[in-house]
Amino acid sequence: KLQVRDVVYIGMLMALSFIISKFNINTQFISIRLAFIITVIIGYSYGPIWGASIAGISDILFTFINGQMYYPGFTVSAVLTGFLYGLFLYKNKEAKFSHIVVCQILIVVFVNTILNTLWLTLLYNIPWQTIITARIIKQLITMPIQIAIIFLILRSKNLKKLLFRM
Amino acid sequence: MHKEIIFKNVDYYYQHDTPYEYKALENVNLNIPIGSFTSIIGKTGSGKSTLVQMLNALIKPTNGSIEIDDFKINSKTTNKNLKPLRKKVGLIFQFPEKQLFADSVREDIAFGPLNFGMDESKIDSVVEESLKLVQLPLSIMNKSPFEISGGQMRRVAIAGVLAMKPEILVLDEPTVGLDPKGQKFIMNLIHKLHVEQNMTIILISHQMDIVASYSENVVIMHNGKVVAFDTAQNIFSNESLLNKYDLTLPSSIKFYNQLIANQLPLNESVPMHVNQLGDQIIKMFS
Amino acid sequence: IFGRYMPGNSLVHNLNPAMKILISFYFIVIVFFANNYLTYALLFFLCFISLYLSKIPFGFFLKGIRPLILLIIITVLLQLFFSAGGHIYFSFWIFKITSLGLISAAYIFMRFMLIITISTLLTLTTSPLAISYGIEKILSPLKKIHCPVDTIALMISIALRFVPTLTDEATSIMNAQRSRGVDFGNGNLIKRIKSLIPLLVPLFVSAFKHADELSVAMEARGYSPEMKRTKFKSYLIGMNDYISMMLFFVISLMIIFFRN
Amino acid sequence: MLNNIIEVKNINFKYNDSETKTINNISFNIKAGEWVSIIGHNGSGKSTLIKLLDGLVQLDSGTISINGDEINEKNLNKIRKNIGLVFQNPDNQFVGATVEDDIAFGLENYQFSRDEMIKIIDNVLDLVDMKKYRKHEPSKLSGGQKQRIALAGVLALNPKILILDESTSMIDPQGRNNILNVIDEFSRKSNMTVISITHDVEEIKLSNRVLLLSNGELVEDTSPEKLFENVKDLEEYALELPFSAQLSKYLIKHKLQLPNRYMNEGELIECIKKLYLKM
Repeated sequence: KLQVRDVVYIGMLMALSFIISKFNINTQFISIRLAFIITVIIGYSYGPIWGASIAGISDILFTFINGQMYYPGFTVSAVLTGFLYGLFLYKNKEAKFSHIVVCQILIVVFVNTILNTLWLTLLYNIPWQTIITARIIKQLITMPIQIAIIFLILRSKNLKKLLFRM
Repeated sequence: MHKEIIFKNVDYYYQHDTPYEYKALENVNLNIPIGSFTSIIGKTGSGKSTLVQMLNALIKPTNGSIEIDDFKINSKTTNKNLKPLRKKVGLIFQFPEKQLFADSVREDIAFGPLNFGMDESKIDSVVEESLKLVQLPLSIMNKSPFEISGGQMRRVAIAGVLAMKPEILVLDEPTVGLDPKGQKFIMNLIHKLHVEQNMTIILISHQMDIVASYSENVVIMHNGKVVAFDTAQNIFSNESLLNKYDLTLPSSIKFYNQLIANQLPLNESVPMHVNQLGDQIIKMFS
Repeated sequence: IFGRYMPGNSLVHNLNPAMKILISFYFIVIVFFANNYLTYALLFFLCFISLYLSKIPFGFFLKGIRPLILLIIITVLLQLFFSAGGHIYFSFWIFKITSLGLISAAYIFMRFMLIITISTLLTLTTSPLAISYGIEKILSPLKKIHCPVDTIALMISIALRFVPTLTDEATSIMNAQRSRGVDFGNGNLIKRIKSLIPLLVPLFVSAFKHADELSVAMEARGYSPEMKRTKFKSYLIGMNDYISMMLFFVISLMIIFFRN
Repeated sequence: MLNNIIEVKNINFKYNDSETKTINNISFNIKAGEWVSIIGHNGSGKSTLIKLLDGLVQLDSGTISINGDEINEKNLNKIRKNIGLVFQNPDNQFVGATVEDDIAFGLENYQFSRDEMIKIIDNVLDLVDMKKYRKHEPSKLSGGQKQRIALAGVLALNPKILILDESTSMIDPQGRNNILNVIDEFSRKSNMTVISITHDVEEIKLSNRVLLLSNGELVEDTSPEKLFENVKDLEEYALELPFSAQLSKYLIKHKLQLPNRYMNEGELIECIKKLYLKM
């Protein structure tokens, strides 16, 4: 079902996710990770299965290549995020605002808040109570920004022409 | 006020202080006169691009300094307050069309001037002026820069730099990948800017015919060092120097040398382009 | 330089990459089973042997983990101040250093060091290419359920092949926009996001242009995603692989046995 | 009598989003072992034409036969094995993460065994003089070197036809000469047909024949010498006159009694010399 072009595109998007993660915005209070844009694009273009697989593989591959500390829990989170973006956004031409919001809320609640907090408590051996408030506040700030970015990408004619060539 | 761009004992190391350290420039001393047309030649990897990027403090010398007017760039130069320098020195990179990003051609050309604090009210006239310089129709202004042809994209990108009204224009292989007509157009444009606006031109090129026809001075770089700096006439008269650094002669001089080898009495200085050679031949017959 | 691979010809370098990745995974999991000094000591023993056999200079290794030091310090401090219990050594405002806090800080420090050491060792001794080969091998049983493993492997190798190219391009686009007056990494949040547009748009455009042309070139070279292909790359599984696997397995059994 | 390795009969092609035909009723034959240059300005249909020859886009009407086989959906694999394509941008055809992986890519597609691959890779790396770069990554090579690897990658399959799509336009002069020499030698030795899209007169001078395209039509089918002599507005076809032609044009304009035909550099020198001795 995949054309040669799709194979190359997905490979190229993986490379892009590696590159743009170098331009993450880190301010004193929050950091915005840009690579989710790639997960959105893959989810939109190729659906939940590809979204989940590529997100998981990228996580493992790039963590090892960068020599960061590898923890399998975060791979699970990445897979789930990729799956959810694919599920909600796959070929979703209208890109309804409500779809994007529901999708992002699910990701924020289940993946970023519940799962990732769980991984952190396991990894750092600290009670979840100590970090949960800070994490929720951080999510509340980044969520609208992420929603805005997804909305912009899926709705701007020019950006869509540039980002989605399939 | 200096009349020259001065490189003083400039060294540059990539990845300084790491196991991958590698020396890209070594003890470069160079005085490029303001108002001149200077070309830099040398093999791939000789340090040409590194050298010109320093003119905009995009990379800073590991040792030594560069002076342009009142600006002094050395290893301690911070990224603050570079805007006046970057406005003064316009850089046109290889394949400049790669820098296009805006929704419309107009917006893209206006991007630089706006960043340098130009008045909104003046923007329209500046954009129009730049488009005229690169001979594109004004109707192109509202098109997306991604919907025009490759040659037009390159011209729009160049217009985007010219719109900043630089006093010094630095070009890294501006004609690569264009057909001969497109190449001639770009070179004539640069020549015109040099002659009519007295713009200082610093050009990196592999094409010896172009270098010989247009430049006043030539710099030869080899393994990160400046190995020769002289007038174009003197550089191209010195065949052994060019051979030493694997550089070819311009066609006009190659042909001239063949005529000399055939004992034809062309006793003047080496011709820098075809018309000069033609004139010499005609003179020989008169 | 992309990634932090350090070329070499040691026993660890020459292990089969798939095996090396699996062993690292396995190691990270067993780290979580350690819960007393003896079990930690066993794991450190394993790490030191691997490090020694890799012939990576210790200084270089330390440089490799330098970026992670801040993370370690924060974690240790968190432990120190927030896991209360036992004897109180020191107290100031809401901070208390307790005996239990000290112990759990020590454990967490060791856990981190272990995971970091093994991840770093994997990175330093395995080229990105070998890592992608390893992942492909690990996934290959999935072929039985019609998962297109070969296609995924090709995607990964295209990704790795283009990371350096796109990195160079990102640098040159940034330089071009800087000379047009962009200040990257300055100003408030909105300004920063905005300053990324002149970088990201050209980067994507260029990446997709590469992709379009590359896909034509690949088709011209006879590629199609569904076809059968032979393989040029090959890594054997040798005696050393079996021995290291056994070593890790035995130590993990000992850990299960000695943990509280 | 040589066989026609390529036969193109009345082909037409139009892109979906375009209003005019990109290829308008073109016919020509190419004999085995010929070196043919295709020239024309941007958008004249050159690149589309070679994509059609390799079956990378499908014809609207007409037929193309490669080595006796008419291109259809079923024999694409066979057709493509006969044709090696080298494109303009060396970065956009490098698939493998190292030099040897890249050359292996094509071989893997045609299911060569690992042992065969090792032998072939050795040979072609020798051919393009890149043996010591075997394990290098593309990002550490110059444009010219990458292009040599691209060439090695297609020569590895021993194609009957080599197509160059402005393959030398983005690399420096030394790199260009290097590549052209390799191709010249290889094509003579193995009677390989070469088709090259180019703006470069030096490259055109290497060919036996020039096809000139304009707006999707084949407007000239001639020799390089005749091209430089007869075609008035070469610049319109994105070409520059060879240096000797530029010079003689200038000399004739200034009333020097030179014959009004194309001469290469040697001929022009002889001519000027004779003229001078007569004086």
